[in-house]
Amino acid sequence: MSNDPKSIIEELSDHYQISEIKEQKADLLLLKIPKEDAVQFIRELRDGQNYTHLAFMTVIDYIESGIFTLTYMLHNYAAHHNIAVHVDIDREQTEMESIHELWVHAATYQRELREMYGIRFPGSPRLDDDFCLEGWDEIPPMRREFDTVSYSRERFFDREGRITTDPREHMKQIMYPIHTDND
Amino acid sequence: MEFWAVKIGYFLITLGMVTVYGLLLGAIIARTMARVQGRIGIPYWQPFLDIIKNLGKRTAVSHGVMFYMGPVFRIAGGIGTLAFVPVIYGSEMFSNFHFAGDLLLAMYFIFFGQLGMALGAGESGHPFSAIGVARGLGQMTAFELPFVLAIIAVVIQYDTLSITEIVAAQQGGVSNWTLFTNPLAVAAAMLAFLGMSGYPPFDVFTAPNEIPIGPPTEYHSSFLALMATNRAIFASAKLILFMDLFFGGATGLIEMIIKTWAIYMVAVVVGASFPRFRVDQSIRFFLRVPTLIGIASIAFVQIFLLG
Amino acid sequence: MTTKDQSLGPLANDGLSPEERDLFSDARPVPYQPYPIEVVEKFVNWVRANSLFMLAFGTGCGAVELNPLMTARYDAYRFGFQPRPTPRQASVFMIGGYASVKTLKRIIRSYEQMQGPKFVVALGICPVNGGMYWDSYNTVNQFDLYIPVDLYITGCMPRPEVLLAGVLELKKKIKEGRADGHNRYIENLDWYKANQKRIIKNWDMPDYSW
Amino acid sequence: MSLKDLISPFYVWQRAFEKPYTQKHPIQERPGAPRYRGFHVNVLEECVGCGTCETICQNHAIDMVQVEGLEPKPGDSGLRPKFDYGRCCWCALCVDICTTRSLRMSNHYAWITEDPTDFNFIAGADNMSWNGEEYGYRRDDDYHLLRGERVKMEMLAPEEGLKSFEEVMKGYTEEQAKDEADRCVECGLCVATCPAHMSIPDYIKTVREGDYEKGLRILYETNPFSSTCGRICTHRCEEVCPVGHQGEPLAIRWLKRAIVDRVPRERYREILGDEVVENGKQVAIVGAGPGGLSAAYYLRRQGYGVTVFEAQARAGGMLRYGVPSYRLPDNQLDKDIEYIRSLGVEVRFNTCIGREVQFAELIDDYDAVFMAIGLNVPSSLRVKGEDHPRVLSGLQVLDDVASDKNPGVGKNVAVIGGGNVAMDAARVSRRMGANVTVLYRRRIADMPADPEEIHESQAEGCTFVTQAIPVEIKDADNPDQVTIVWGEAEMVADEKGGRPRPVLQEDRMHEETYDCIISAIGQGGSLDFIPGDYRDQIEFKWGKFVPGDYQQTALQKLFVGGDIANNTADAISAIEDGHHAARGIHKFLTGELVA
Amino acid sequence: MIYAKRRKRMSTQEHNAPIDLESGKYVKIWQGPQHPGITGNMALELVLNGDEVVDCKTHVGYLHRGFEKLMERRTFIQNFPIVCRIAVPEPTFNEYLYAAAVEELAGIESPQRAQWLRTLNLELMRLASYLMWLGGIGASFGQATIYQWTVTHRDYVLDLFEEMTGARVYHMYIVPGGVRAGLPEGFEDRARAVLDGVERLLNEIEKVLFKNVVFKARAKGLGIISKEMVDPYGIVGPNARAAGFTRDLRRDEPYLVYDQLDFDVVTGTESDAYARAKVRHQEMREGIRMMRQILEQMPTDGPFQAKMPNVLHWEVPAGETYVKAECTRGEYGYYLVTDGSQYLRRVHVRGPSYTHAIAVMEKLAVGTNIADIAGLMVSLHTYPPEIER
Repeated sequence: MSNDPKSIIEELSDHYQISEIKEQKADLLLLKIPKEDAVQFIRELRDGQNYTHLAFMTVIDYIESGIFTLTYMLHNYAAHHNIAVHVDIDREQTEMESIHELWVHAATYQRELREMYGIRFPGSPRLDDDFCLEGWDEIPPMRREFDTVSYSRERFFDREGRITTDPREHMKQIMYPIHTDND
Repeated sequence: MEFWAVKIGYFLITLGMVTVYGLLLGAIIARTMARVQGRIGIPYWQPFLDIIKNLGKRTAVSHGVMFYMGPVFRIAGGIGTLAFVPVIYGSEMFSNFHFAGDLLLAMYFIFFGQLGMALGAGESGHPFSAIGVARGLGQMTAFELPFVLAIIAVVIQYDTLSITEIVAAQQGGVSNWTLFTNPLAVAAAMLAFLGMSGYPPFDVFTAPNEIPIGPPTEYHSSFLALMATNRAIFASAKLILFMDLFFGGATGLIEMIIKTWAIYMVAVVVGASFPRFRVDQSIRFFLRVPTLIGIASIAFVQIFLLG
Repeated sequence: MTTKDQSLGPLANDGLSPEERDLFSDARPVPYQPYPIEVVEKFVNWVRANSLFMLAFGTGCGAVELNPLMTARYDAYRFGFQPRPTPRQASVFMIGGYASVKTLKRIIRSYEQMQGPKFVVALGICPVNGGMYWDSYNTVNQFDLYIPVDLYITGCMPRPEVLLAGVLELKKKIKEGRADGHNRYIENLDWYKANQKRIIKNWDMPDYSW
Repeated sequence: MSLKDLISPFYVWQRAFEKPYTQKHPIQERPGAPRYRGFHVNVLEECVGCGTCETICQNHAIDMVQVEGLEPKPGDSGLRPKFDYGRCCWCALCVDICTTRSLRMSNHYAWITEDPTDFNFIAGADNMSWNGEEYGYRRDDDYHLLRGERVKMEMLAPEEGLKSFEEVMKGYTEEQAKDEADRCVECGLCVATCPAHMSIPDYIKTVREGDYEKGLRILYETNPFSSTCGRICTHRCEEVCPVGHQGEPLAIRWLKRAIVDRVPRERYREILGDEVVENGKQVAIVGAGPGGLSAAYYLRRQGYGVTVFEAQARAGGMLRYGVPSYRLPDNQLDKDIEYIRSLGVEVRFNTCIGREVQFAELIDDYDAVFMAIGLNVPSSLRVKGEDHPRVLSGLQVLDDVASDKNPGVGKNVAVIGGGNVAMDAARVSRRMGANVTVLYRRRIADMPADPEEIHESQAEGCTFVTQAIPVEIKDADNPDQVTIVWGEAEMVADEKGGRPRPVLQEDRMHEETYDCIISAIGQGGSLDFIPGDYRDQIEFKWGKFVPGDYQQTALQKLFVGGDIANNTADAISAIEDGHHAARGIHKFLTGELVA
Repeated sequence: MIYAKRRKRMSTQEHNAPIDLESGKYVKIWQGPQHPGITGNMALELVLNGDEVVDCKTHVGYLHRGFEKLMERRTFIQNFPIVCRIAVPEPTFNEYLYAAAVEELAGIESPQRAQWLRTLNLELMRLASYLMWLGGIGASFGQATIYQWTVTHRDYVLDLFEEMTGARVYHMYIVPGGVRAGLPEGFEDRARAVLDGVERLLNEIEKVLFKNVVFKARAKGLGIISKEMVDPYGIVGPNARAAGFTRDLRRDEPYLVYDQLDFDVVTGTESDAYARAKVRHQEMREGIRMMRQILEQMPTDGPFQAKMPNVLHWEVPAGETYVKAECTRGEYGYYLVTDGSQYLRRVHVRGPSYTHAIAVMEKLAVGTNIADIAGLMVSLHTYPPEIER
């Protein structure tokens, strides 16, 4: 078995539908895999190709196209190489197969993603326990439609008594007030 | 009656003196420890201020009568211990209520305080208090064994249960001290003393990093002040007892101060150098070497001194 | 802050289940009354100022500079300032910067368990006006809405030197008898509770943690 | 368990016999390091209140507030940063980005208070203990968040330029324009200084974004001569650009050009969306220069019928006849003018007021009159013999060149003056193959001409003789030549604090002979056509109109603008006058403006 | 030997049996968040059977500030001051990784000198962080003396930071594009003096802590991470090295100037708390060695900042990358996704504590004596703020 990441991917391409392969740098390869095959593919990478370390898993919110892109960052200690496996899931039907059986700490990541994005990973231990938040009942905060500034202003209030002036407007008002009324 | 009135008056003077001395000694030791840690440490009057401050705090919550009784038992234990230990040999004023069997009573009071405390702390309902109590009692039982063995050795050696008589027997030169006449008993007792004084490696029952502060977790304001006062009295009483039993007692105030300080320093020197044992480790420790030394000391007394 | 009209009835404890309610006291705390003799009160205040027990609770990043403060180089022990592991025995609460909502809940409980007179020192910018996390959904912006603060020390982080200066300043304030945050809290308890309950979503604790 | 493990820990006690680590008085003994990022200080005099610090602050810790005693002035908003120490994280990005480097940090760090609202202060203005502290964080000289160097524009090599009247500055490529626009800090200080108050930061932003259509719309809000101004504007905005405090200011003028260059004339109407809905009122405009036409544009947009009277055969006024085509190619000027005319503005060429049309007729026939007749009478040198036939006026030379006539300057030319007209005359003469000497009373730094113009003139081989005061002009031996006598001058400081004055040194006189002398020391206007009865109603000063608000004169129907009514005498001021007069006329005719 | 026996001891709890808290057999206690024996602000929910822990749950989130959310709404330069707050005792790695990731996506290369300065900064940070930790491990086992010493020496290192960067804790020195300033005059000498002091301290600690019978009794055999556990639990850094894995990003995938420095990767075999402490202790010596080399070889002039676009409206081209570095706890990484706007699309901060403090801690705590929990926690070296961010 070759250690060259490219040939590994070529080899796996026979069985999996790998798309959007991009070599970001010598030690990082990005690729995308359909949702159904993802866990099997990751298992294959772990068991077959020595990508034994899960650096992290996270999600990217593409609100415009209505998808969440899950990223699994796998590492091969022998080849010193990372593969980022992307999986697109529907932003409305947020459910994904759990990988806590492959890596124990994945359960924690899944817990976090459940809380921060509302993605469900059926079977993942303690999935519904609070992670960082306590009794959160709004939109999951990391989703892009959640506006943290207005939330903060509404609940925690800025201290009063601050006022700022825009230099341009200020100069306009004092230096050329009658030139301001445009046609 | 007049005799007792005078005695009680003398005892109160002794008590006050010992309290002040105990608190000062606490500060001195804290500063010594601080010195090892490369810093200056608390001011000498800090323990006094802490006590006044705590007395000036408000009490807010009730855990029941037993909870309040804890520190009272505790200070009763401290005062009781002191009451039967002659502080300065040959001084009417500082001899307290010594009588023929005072050693037994002193020993009893050492236990009494701890048990009372355990009772009160257990009442607070705080799990860390309970854990602390369990550890404290466990360890106490363990270090009492070599301690008692050492006491027995001494009692056999001097054939008396009166502390004053034990001190008297050690007069007449350094070589008469139990330290030199029965070094094994002293070794066992000093090892027990390490456990008794609550410095590492035997401070697992307060262990601020594991169970916040152990039994006194819930104690606050005046109860805490009482406990701090007791710590001063009890520590001094213990030191004086050790001084009397093993280091020839004291015939003057200066001698008392120097000797007790030196005994205390043994615990401090060890304490600054080691981390703490877990409670199972410390129990195991006391039940091995110190106990063996204690048994050996009795044998030593039997064979070499009396035999 | 205005004094809210004080209904001296028992606390509701309505966040608790009925069974649990019996376990917790519903009595209201009462403000600290100074000693009737002025000299005594002054003396006790002086003693209080020189015997400050800090609660060892690193609530935020500000706590990292408490380590140097309590160790050899700065040695705050010299000034009668020492850490205490349990709130029962502590008299000073150093709020280490930002307070997340989850921590705020614990801060409230710890603070209420401290026995008065007690003092709160807020470190850093975040308790003042939100600081770096002014737009975060999980940190409070104005800490004094929830717990009365006696002293603010600005900086991010405030250095140990300025923490020490803050301790000295606090001592001054206590000596002058002006550090009355604990009384403000009790006198305006309903107002503070309303503020606290507005942001703490699962209020499952007694209204006052005795 | 070895014995060693039992003994070795007692080594801790060694420390007990050493000096403790503790510092006796840490508060006093430990000031912040020289580079410490402590509390802010600001040098109020250096700060220009651009607000860039506020922009970059991710914590919203900075407010720009008014400070007592500081009024806005060109290049200084009069605002100063106020810090909220309930927000600041001492990252010093504000110090790094500060355009003037006036904002710094001291090494003080202690501020304790009981009142959380205390932590607000205006650095430098409020009396803080750390003001004037010597140490503290400063931006390192080798560390920049803003680029000081301007993107260089490609230009015709001087030797090439001399061969023709081809445009010298080539304009930015798209890439370069974006790069240059990227330097903008969007403070908007320039807007107040720009006579037309163009939305400079906004259109620079469109360059950055590559949205030139939006850029054009922004330009036309205030300036219908964008193509022209993008080339020859006096760009006073650049003088006040805060970025210029530590390097070169933004090339605002070139960026304006970058927008216009990328939009074809044909698409203007569509992009600008100018729809004319006639409102039936008629306005007469005298002079088809930048002032007149810009008024025409804005009036026309509002539906006024506009008639422009122009004495010359072509529109553009001074832009056409006073600016040589290597600076402003005709087709670029035409681009602007054609668009205005395409909206239905009628221009009557070769129609001079007082000759073909009488002033009173205009006042009577039209609802309002805007007069922007410009300055076309050269100022006198006021030396003996200045009416010598070989003394030409700079304007005349430029006019001739623009009209494809040969001004006949000869091979050896002296240009007197230091303004843009003088530079243009000199460079035009160079293109005619002459050797040019520029004589100027003061120093180069005092020249009113644009620095670029001076620089390019020098590059093209014009010789500059400064501190030279003409004394007399007399006949030379050759009748086709002329001799000038000039004396060296010393600069003497003015007691009243004005700019230094040149004083003639009688003992150092020179005499030179040239083929011709071009006098270009300024122009005046001619107002002879205004009949006396009107004349009495209108206010004049030094041969110019003195307009009131909205460029209106005491003769309510008459609005004036351009060089004849302002003291700056440049295109952009004329454009603003026209725009402003258009506003005024609109208000006047809708009855909003009550005199 | 006390500790030898401990290892053989089996847990009395059968792990499969559900824990019935009502049975009276168990006590549930909370260690934290207000607890002196916890690192930072987090909590352990422990179920005890006597002195033995039968169940452990880590509770985090007390320091959650939503960094990733906040970073999504700040511009690229505005993020630079905020990232360092993610790991309080060790902010520099955040600064470096953020800068490196942005530079990679924006196609900027920081100058050589900046790279040396960054390396120096990171290594100083590692030293300061380890010093704090070393004190922590001492204190958690009851040896408060060590803690006092090391925190003081850490303060001397912070003095160096103050001189070099202008701040003690949050340095904000490594900016995208380079660093903010060169070294102040005379810095090298002062740095060497501090390093000498720390080296002396390390020798003292060697005698006092590592050759200490009680410490050995406590730490040996505590929290053994088996070799098989390392990958499924994602264990990295010194915790993995103590288990015998020679994994160190500085050597395996050299970044900055690590390929020009001579250092050894320290490993252990026992994989218990003692071995982990030993590995870190040894790594500090390696760090000091490295810093001496850096001070020797570092270029003293030249630019330290690359040419940058105007940061006020800096748009980084769309892309994504993952940049990592070896921090004191292992692989620290920044995963950045940009979409060509002035803002980040997504950032994920991968901190090694994430798994160490939760999955690993929950596993190792079971069967441990309650008294050892604090020591175990410290021995894993975790920082809560990087877990919850």
